[in-house]
Amino acid sequence: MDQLLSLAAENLISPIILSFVLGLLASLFRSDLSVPEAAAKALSIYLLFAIGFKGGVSVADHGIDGRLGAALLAGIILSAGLPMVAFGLLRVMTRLERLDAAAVAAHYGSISIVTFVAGTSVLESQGIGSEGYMVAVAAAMEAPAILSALWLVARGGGSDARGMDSALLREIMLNGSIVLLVGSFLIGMITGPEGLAEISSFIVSPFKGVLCIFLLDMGLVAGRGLREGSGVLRPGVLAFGVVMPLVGSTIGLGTGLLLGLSTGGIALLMTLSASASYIAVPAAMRVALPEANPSLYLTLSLGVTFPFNLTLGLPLYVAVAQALTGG
Amino acid sequence: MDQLLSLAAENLISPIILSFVLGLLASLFRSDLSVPEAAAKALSIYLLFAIGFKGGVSVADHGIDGRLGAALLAGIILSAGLPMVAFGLLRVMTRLERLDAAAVAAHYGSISIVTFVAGTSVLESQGIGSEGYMVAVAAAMEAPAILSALWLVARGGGSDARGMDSALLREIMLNGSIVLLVGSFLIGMITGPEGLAEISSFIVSPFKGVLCIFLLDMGLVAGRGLREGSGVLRPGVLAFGVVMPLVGSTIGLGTGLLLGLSTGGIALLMTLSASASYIAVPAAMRVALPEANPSLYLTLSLGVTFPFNLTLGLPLYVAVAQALTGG
Amino acid sequence: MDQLLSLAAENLISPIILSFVLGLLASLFRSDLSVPEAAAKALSIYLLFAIGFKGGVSVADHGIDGRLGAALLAGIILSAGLPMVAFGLLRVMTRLERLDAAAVAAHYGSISIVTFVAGTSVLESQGIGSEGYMVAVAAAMEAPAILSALWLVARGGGSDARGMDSALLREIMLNGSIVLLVGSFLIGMITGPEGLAEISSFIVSPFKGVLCIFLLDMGLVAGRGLREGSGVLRPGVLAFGVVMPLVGSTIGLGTGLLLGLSTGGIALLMTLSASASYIAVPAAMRVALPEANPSLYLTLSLGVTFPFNLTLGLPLYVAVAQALTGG
Amino acid sequence: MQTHKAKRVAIIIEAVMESRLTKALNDAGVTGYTILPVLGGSGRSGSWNRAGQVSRASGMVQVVCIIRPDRLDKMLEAAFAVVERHIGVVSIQDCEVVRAERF
Amino acid sequence: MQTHKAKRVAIIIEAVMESRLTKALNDAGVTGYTILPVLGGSGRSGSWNRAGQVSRASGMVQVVCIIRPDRLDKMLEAAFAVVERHIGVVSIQDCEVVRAERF
Amino acid sequence: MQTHKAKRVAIIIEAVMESRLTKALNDAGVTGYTILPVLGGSGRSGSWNRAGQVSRASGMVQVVCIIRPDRLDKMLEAAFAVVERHIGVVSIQDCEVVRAERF
Ligand SMILES: Nc1ncnc2c1ncn2[C@@H]1O[C@H](COP(=O)(O)O)[C@@H](O)[C@H]1O
Ligand SMILES: Nc1ncnc2c1ncn2[C@@H]1O[C@H](COP(=O)(O)O)[C@@H](O)[C@H]1O
Ligand SMILES: Nc1ncnc2c1ncn2[C@@H]1O[C@H](COP(=O)(O)O)[C@@H](O)[C@H]1O
Ligand code: NA
Ligand code: NA
Ligand code: NA
Repeated sequence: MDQLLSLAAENLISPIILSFVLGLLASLFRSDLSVPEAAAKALSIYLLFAIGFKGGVSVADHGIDGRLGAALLAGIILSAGLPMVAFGLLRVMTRLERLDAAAVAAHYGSISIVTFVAGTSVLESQGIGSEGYMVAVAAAMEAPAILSALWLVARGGGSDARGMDSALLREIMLNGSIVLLVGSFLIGMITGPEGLAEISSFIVSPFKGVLCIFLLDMGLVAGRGLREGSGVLRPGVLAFGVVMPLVGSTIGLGTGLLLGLSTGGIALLMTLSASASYIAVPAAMRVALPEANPSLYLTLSLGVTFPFNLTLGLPLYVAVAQALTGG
Repeated sequence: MDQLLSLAAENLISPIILSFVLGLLASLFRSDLSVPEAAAKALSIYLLFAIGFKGGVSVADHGIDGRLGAALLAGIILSAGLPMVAFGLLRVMTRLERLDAAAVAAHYGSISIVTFVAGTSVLESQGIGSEGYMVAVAAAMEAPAILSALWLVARGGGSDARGMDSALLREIMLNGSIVLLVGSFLIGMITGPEGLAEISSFIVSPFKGVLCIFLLDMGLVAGRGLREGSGVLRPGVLAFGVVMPLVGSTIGLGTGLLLGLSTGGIALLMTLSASASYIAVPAAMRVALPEANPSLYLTLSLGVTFPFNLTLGLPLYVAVAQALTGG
Repeated sequence: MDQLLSLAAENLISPIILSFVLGLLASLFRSDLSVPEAAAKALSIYLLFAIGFKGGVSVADHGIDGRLGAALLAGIILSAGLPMVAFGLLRVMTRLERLDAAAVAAHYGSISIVTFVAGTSVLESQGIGSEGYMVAVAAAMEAPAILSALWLVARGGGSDARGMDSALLREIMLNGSIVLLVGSFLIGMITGPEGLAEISSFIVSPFKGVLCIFLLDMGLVAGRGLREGSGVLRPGVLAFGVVMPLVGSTIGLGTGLLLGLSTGGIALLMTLSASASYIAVPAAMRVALPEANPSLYLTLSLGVTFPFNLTLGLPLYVAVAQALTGG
Repeated sequence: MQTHKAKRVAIIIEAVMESRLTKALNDAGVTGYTILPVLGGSGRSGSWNRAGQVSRASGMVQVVCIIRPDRLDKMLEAAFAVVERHIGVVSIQDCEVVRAERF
Repeated sequence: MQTHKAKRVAIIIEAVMESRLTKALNDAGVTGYTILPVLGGSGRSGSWNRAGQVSRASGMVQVVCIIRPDRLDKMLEAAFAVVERHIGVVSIQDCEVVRAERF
Repeated sequence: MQTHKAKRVAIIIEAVMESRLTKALNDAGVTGYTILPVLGGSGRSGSWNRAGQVSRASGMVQVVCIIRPDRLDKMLEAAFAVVERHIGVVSIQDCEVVRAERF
């Protein structure tokens, strides 16, 4: 417990988290500080490329672990299954209609890659290693949750869902972040440590600093989301935004133990299960479930769960993973 | 004198200044070279974050100097007082009307953070240290000048000033660059040298190179300003753009000696006093004094005083500070 | 031959080329992955600044080679002459009309600076040096080809060419990339190795990584070009896009041997001669020859010749240069 | 200068729907349109602005289409099939064009 | 398709005044509008373009507002109170909309 | 509010031609116009979008010009001399402005 608290404290005073808090406060106090959209998108391309590449190099370095296939499959099952859990919780904890509940549930089955990136950087600063292929697991977890949510809506019998067409399916499977993550993972695997040596002063050394600026922007956006969307956050909904990551990470923990992952791998799988999408899934929901309320799922995922995971969740998941694996 | 000249020469052939000159020439010769707005804004966020953070770390490192409070107060008084001096000079040297003169005066009480950044980089390359909290002084000097200018207009009895309302006051105090500068200063103070170690390959090593590209863009913008606004630069106005930084830096020098700052600190306070705002103040003037001529104050501040300070002013201020402190 | 193959293989599995391939595949499969326009432009400013600066420093370091003047002149003649060769080839190999053939020819006389940058990075990773002033030669080769193409059209007697007016001439000569390349070359020459030391952790260490992201974007753009413009690629036209770089590089090879350039210098001159413009020349063609079909020249230059040079051309040119100079 | 009557239809729609709208327009034989960026706005579904978006995904765009009056109805129907259940606004104006054969 | 008459008001105004204008519109009961970016322009106060700006601060934006004809005057008054002393242009056009109840 | 009749001319044109067009407008005595960004479009010369461009060079912009009706013809002639051989679209609409003396 003491260790957990000091870990949390250490995490909270890192430049990365403080940059996020700065952004959050700036927008809650309605400062006009803002990061241009193009710059934010460029930063996210950098982060995806770097994290994917490093994951691939690590796989090239340590050889493909026999558990890679199992881990990918587990990720897909988690992503497809967590929305059912989330949907159940939402029906119990909130008065959301089926459509809105399903849309929210989709976000919690899928993942937030930035939370994942922040998790790797917490592990790294504590010298805890993890499986390089967790990046591929992250990619695998992006999409299945969307299908589950659409199935939840369809099962409800409403004609509300525009449903899935082949164009949407292609958009989801080939959305930019999946392609970039998987692509750079493969490049890292192919070029290996030599490739990394060539570009490490671009993708390794400045990584944490870039993450600071990116999280500053995330804080600004989350704060704006909270300011404008706070009306939708009735107590039950708000509570869900904190309870669900705890539930999700527990399920992730069990899965990680089953798979026999390393301490770091388990912490990351917990992080992925706990995190909620705020890019790929909202876009898909606008197309497939246009009647669902976007400010509900965006505020919840970005304004509540993301900050929770970043500040309190990450150190918790790492500590629990360490305690249970003795790592 | 010899030392001054060689210092100026050295300053003039640094990549930083030459990049500015390249931008200036490119736009004077009407090349279509341009830095995208989003990229320029991203670069300025980087510079503000880095300079604030490093200032905070330096304070964390050396402990808070007893003079911090006094220096902040002095900064506020300088920012509020310099517009009076500028206004007096303008009434003597030019035929500007009260409204335009007050608007111009506001710019010279406030500061240009890029000039400050360039100043720190000149100090650094000569191995001269300075108080880390000068960054906070810079932030403190951004806004008071605006209030002074509005008071000058109101005193004139015209109904020209829309004046200050609470929305404008909040916008000025919470404008993006103040918030980012103060915020990253605090983050630097909290995380200290350890925090710096984590992100120094992002905010320290590439700093000068980024500054080159940023100043290239500043040169392009200044050149365009000169090309389009040169019509407003009657001889008296032009002379003011060079005389005022000399007057301002002298007042800054006196204040710095009074405060007992280090050689570097004095040079930076001179730089701040000499520099003129071209972001925060113009925006505030458009809201509060819409009838004042924007191309007058922008051309003067950006097209005349900024280049003057960057090329000739900085080495002068450093040399004078060294001569008077024996530093 | 063996050496050539292994060189090609090594080139093909570098992170740089694989990033390009990733972009190409992503857009061929219609992923929505995209690099914001502002970010892509910022990256290209970085690359031009870095490559120009390093070229200038290298000249400052090794002294101006007596061959500089001759090399510049040769570059101008190549740029002016290659369009004649290209035009002749096009009339033989394709059924393009004079106007379209001339417009395409202009692109092949001029150069692609990104291909040049990729060439320098291949040389570097093989430890082959080259003349720093090749950057200046690249700049000199940008524009003359445009004049040749307009002359080809005018000679045809059609009234189709709007022709060259002084505004267009100024735009071509002072276009952003020429100004930035030449300007940073001069800054590098003036500030020399000391200047480089100041900013090398910005322009040297992360260079290859930045190039990866930039080529990812180039791949995306080339792929989109291919997808939308593939209709214009009749077999003859397509063949021209591969034959012309081979012809051009051979002429560049001869010129380089005549000039007595180093192995690396010859490889770069071959690369310049083989490469086709896709920024400066298309813009000029839209103004001067608006009736020529833009999707023809853009698809050919960006979708065919650029990928060819990047993947197969570069290792070939380097190997040939090595073989013939014993380098 | 000789001008001809035409209609100018402006559709403000979520960016995620852009490709579906232009596909529907193409399918209805409308091959001329222009897409303009939108910075922000306000409507029944609240206000938003680009700075508040995590990614472009949830922003909006404006699709402007100049069309011969007699083809208006077919175009509106095609557009509405896409826009109907989404937030967005469709407005129609008279305009004149110079080269009528192009529309 | 059944359409209804409406007015389309376009206001080109300095970006620093954007939030003040939209606040005034909201206060006057106008809650539907769209904000478009502006790259540059020219008028009595000279010409400018985005590339010539140090920051967004001194750029301009266009606020477009579709409104029922009977609410036009009230809206124009609210807008003018803000725009009056600033550089900028207000233009009004007829237009038609499909779902009248929204405006 | 008292308004005056005017014309609103919108010209969609290649970005490389922008400075030539505004120069021609200035030469014809038209000093008021606004330039709007364009993200993409489709026409007889095919479809394009900004993401598919290597550089801004080959993109398009929209030049909007509000003008007194009696000055329309002169303006259109000046514009056409530039636009004629280039891809692009010119449309003209009625509009009303408040301060007529400005146009
Ligand atoms: N009356 C209006 N005038 C102009 N734009 C509008 C209007 N109403 C809605 N919009 C635009 O359409 C978007 C969605 O509107 P709504 O579906 O009403 O939320 C808004 O964010 C605005 O950009
Ligand atoms: N006649 C006009 N047509 C279109 N836009 C205009 C016109 N006059 C002014 N503008 C726009 O309004 C801005 C300010 O105009 P002004 O207040 O006349 O300087 C200009 O920069 C243009 O963007
Ligand atoms: N009917 C139309 N409505 C709106 N914009 C159009 C139309 N036709 C063409 N455009 C625009 O003008 C550009 C060039 O058109 P075109 O010359 O027909 O290829 C297109 O890319 C569109 O942006
Ligand atoms: Na999850
Ligand atoms: Na000052
Ligand atoms: Na060439």
